Amino acid sequence: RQRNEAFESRIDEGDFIEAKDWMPEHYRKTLVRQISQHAHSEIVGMLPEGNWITRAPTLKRKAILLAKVQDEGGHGLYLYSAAETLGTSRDQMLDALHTGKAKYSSIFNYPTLTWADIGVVGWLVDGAAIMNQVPLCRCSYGPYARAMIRICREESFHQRQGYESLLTMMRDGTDAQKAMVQDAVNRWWWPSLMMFGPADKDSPNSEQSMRWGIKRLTNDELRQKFVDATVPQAELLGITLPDPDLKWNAEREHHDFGAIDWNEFWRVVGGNGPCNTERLQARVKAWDDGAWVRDAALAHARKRAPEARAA
Amino acid sequence: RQRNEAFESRIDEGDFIEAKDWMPEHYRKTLVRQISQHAHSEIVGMLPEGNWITRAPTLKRKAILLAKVQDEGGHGLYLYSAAETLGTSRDQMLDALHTGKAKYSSIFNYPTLTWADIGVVGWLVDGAAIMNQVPLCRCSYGPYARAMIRICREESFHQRQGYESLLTMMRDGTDAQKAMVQDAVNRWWWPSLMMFGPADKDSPNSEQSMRWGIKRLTNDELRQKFVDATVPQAELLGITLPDPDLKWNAEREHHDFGAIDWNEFWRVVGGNGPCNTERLQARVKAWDDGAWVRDAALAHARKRAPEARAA
Amino acid sequence: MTTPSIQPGTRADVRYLLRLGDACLVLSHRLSEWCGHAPILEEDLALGNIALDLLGQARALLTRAGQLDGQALDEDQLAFLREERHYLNPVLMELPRGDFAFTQARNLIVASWLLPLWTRLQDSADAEIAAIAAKAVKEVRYHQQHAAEWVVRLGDGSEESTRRMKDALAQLWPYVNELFASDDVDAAAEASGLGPAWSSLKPAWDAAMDEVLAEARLTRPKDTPHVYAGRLGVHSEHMGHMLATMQSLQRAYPGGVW
Amino acid sequence: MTTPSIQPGTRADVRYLLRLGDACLVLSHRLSEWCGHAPILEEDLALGNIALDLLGQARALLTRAGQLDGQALDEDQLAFLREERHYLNPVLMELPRGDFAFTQARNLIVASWLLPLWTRLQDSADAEIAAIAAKAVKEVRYHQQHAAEWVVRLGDGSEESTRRMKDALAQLWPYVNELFASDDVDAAAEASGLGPAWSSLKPAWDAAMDEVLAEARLTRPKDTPHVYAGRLGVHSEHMGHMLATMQSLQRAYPGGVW
Repeated sequence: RQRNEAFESRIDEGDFIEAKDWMPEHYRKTLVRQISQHAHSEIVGMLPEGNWITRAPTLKRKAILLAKVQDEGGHGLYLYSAAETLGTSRDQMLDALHTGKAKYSSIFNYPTLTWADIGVVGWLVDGAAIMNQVPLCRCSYGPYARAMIRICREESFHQRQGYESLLTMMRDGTDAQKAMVQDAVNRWWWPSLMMFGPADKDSPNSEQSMRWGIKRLTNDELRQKFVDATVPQAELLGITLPDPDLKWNAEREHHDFGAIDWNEFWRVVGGNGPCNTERLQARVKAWDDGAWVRDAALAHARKRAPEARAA
Repeated sequence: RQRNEAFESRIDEGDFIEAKDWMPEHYRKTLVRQISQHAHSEIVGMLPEGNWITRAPTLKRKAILLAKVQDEGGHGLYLYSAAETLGTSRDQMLDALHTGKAKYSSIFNYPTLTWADIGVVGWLVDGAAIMNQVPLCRCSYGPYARAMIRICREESFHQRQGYESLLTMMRDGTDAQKAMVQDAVNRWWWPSLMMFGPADKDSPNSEQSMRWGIKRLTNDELRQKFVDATVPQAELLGITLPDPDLKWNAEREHHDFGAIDWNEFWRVVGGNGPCNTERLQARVKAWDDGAWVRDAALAHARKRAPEARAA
Repeated sequence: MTTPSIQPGTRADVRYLLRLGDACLVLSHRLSEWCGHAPILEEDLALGNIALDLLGQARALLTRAGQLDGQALDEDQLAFLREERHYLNPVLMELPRGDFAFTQARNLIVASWLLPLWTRLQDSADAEIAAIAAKAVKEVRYHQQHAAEWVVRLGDGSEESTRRMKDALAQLWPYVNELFASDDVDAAAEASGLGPAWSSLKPAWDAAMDEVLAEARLTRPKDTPHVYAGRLGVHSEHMGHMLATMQSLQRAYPGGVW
Repeated sequence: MTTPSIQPGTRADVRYLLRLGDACLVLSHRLSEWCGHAPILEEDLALGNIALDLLGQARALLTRAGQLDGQALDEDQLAFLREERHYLNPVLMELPRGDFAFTQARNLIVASWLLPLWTRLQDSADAEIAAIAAKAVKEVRYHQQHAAEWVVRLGDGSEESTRRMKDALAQLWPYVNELFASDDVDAAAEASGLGPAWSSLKPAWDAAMDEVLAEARLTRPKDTPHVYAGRLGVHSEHMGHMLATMQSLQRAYPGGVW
């Protein structure tokens, strides 16, 4: 009880909690769930973008995309490390992913169907992710906060690159390219809005997380911020966001927007999006196909260990 | 001895030997080797052409190619059946193929690198095959002779289709298409000439086969016939055969042609052509990957047999 | 800037025919990938034969769609020069060929759908389509029988084949409901007498599938809520890779004569 | 009729640089196929990193080749708009990615060849190439070490990994001798001081390979007589499929700005 009070007061003072510090079990569990889910999202997120590396239209774009997907793998690596400081191993976390116990961001259950999707994922999906993640740079758990600072820096770089690639196509590209960009925006807009999670009234777990500084703004607040930030970018691009109800509300000083299809949201979260099965299978297959490699590395280390000692 | 004399005199009279007839062991063995090698050539030959089905440039050409490759599978089927009449099972023959004991035509160890290769394979490779095979329609073993009649009919159809597709490209196509055809001819010409086997002086086994009517013209005779038939076709196409020594010899009333690279011939026959390993691996993989299917079909038949009996 | 991609118009009848034509074209492509790689030589021939029949059906349908569209687009322009977004086959057809169980299970699902569809199209108000259907219905009847035999053989075969067949059905099932989805394209075809609404094919399909599954001692998987939208031009990630292969020559040799 | 394919000239120096540039480009492509599918996350990163380095080397080399060629062809025209016949990488690079043993064994073979090659190119008479080499040599040294570690680990690991590594080497070996084949392109580069004849790299390569194979307790496969001719533009059947994928956007969207 005393430890708990000390913990709470450190939180209140805005101190970072570190790995060796005492923390309530619920705090630890919530963090492991959130960080590992975030790590899983990074590595599952490599798949829809990786899908286009071999078809990138120029060598420059190929290099940018390859580097981006590699960064995502790197984010996965820091995040698994951050979660490991809380006493759960990477293998345990991966096992939870592979058996369907752990979640990853539902946005990656949508397919990337054209090259323009790559730009739009950078612009909208990374944009929404940053909106969600920037507050976490001030989160109460030190290792997570530090990982997020690095991740957010890289993500905004990705977002700018995605937007720039769309701008190039919309300004200098052919009609077919412009149509491709508009089509990609049409498909990704609503799923991007869903990335902020259910409406506040349907999100009962948020309060405790807010209290602990694991979460700092509500889903609906973040979603509104995202819409407000994105609308002028869309105008600059010259594309139409696929929502007839989207308009500036001078009174609220925010954009109003149409109703989100929460049925779709819950369906995809529940495992029935267009790519849920394929994404999970791709991860499980990579893991299973790689088992002999991991086994061999262990076998080799065991063989060579005595040599090292004898030397 | 008496049976042997009767057999020989039937051969001399031009009678067909049938499956139930007595025949010398050497005759049987030679036939099984030759027919199964021919059957293997048909099914291995599906691979280089099959390589282009998914990339055929028009639906008509796709249909023609698909039907052609299917015909080759059909030829394989008749030929295995013809060989089975001699007491060797298809599984035994396939095992000999998969373990490298049986050969198939070396020509299929060259890759099909462009769409024009498909036309050129039809024109030159099927052309050479027909030249080799037409005499076999009068071969002494009845089941083989009858299979060859049907096969030769289909092969000449394929050859005409191949030639016609080249003619279309050379007459009405773009410069890039014409260059593609010439390039394919450059690569396939010499290997096609090698299809008739080593020079007569290096082909000691032929005599007995000639005697039995399993073979009816020598390698060099067939090769000369092929060259003489092909040169005017090449002229009509407007392509150059890649042999500076190729010219009409008015005295011989045949075309002279340059020296064949017998080192290459023996290297490819010996297993070191560009695709030997891949072709065999593709066949072995199809067979191994299909083992569970064949097992399941047997298991099902066993399960259902009692039902059928009880019914 | 011009693009060499062509784009058919939005007439409902053209879209209705492209949905079916593309379904045949794309499944034919997947089946042709088996060529030379089947578990037994007889199946190299059978799968090639089915691929060839479907290709013939696709050619007839694309040709007819091109005529109705009024831009004088021929079968090859439609087959090779559209952007992915304008191919209208259900997603089911474009899934990678999978193993032999997957291939046969998909063939059963598709042939059990094409059979009542072609049967009804024999009465199409479009005489061309009715004539195409008269030939196709015979072909598809054989496809359905052939696939059914394999589904029974593998479903009630060895332990491994049963497991593979169950996996195949589980993989395929989420893509089935698209085959029976309705919309205005569909409704217009029904109204004009061009062809049946796809939803009306469901009872015949259910009956055919249930019969085969019972014979194979397999349980029908549960229906899933997501409806794929290939018929609206929204495909899976597999489609782009397939088209890159399929279109490669037409794209690389513009103006070519083949 | 025009074709959108471009064709570099036949200058020996351009061909010498394209051989190397295409080698880097094509191997980079094959390595990038691992992205998201590696056995451990660290290898997703490492293979991606190597792919990225090779891509950078390819870009520099293609750019320089385009300058020397004199047709003002840029890296993208050279990378995406040639016909297969005009790609000059050795066939080894284009073989499908295979399993992880195949990938690491090929990486070792290639990096052990690129390392002495880039080392020598630091002294190229072409100052641009010398500058590219100075950067590349550091990258390739890391690639060689990384691959060597895996070849040792897998070669002297479990029974399965040893078998797979032996199979990989047996598969790859017939393609190795092309890396040391000589011709007039090669001789011209040596004579002009542009770069070494490939045959001169053999002793360094042999020494590096033998060291790693000994450490991995693996036997060096026997040399084979056929010499592939990718460097002359004669590829394997894999190349066309790879190019269909790689070129698909540039081919389908002519005039596109990316």
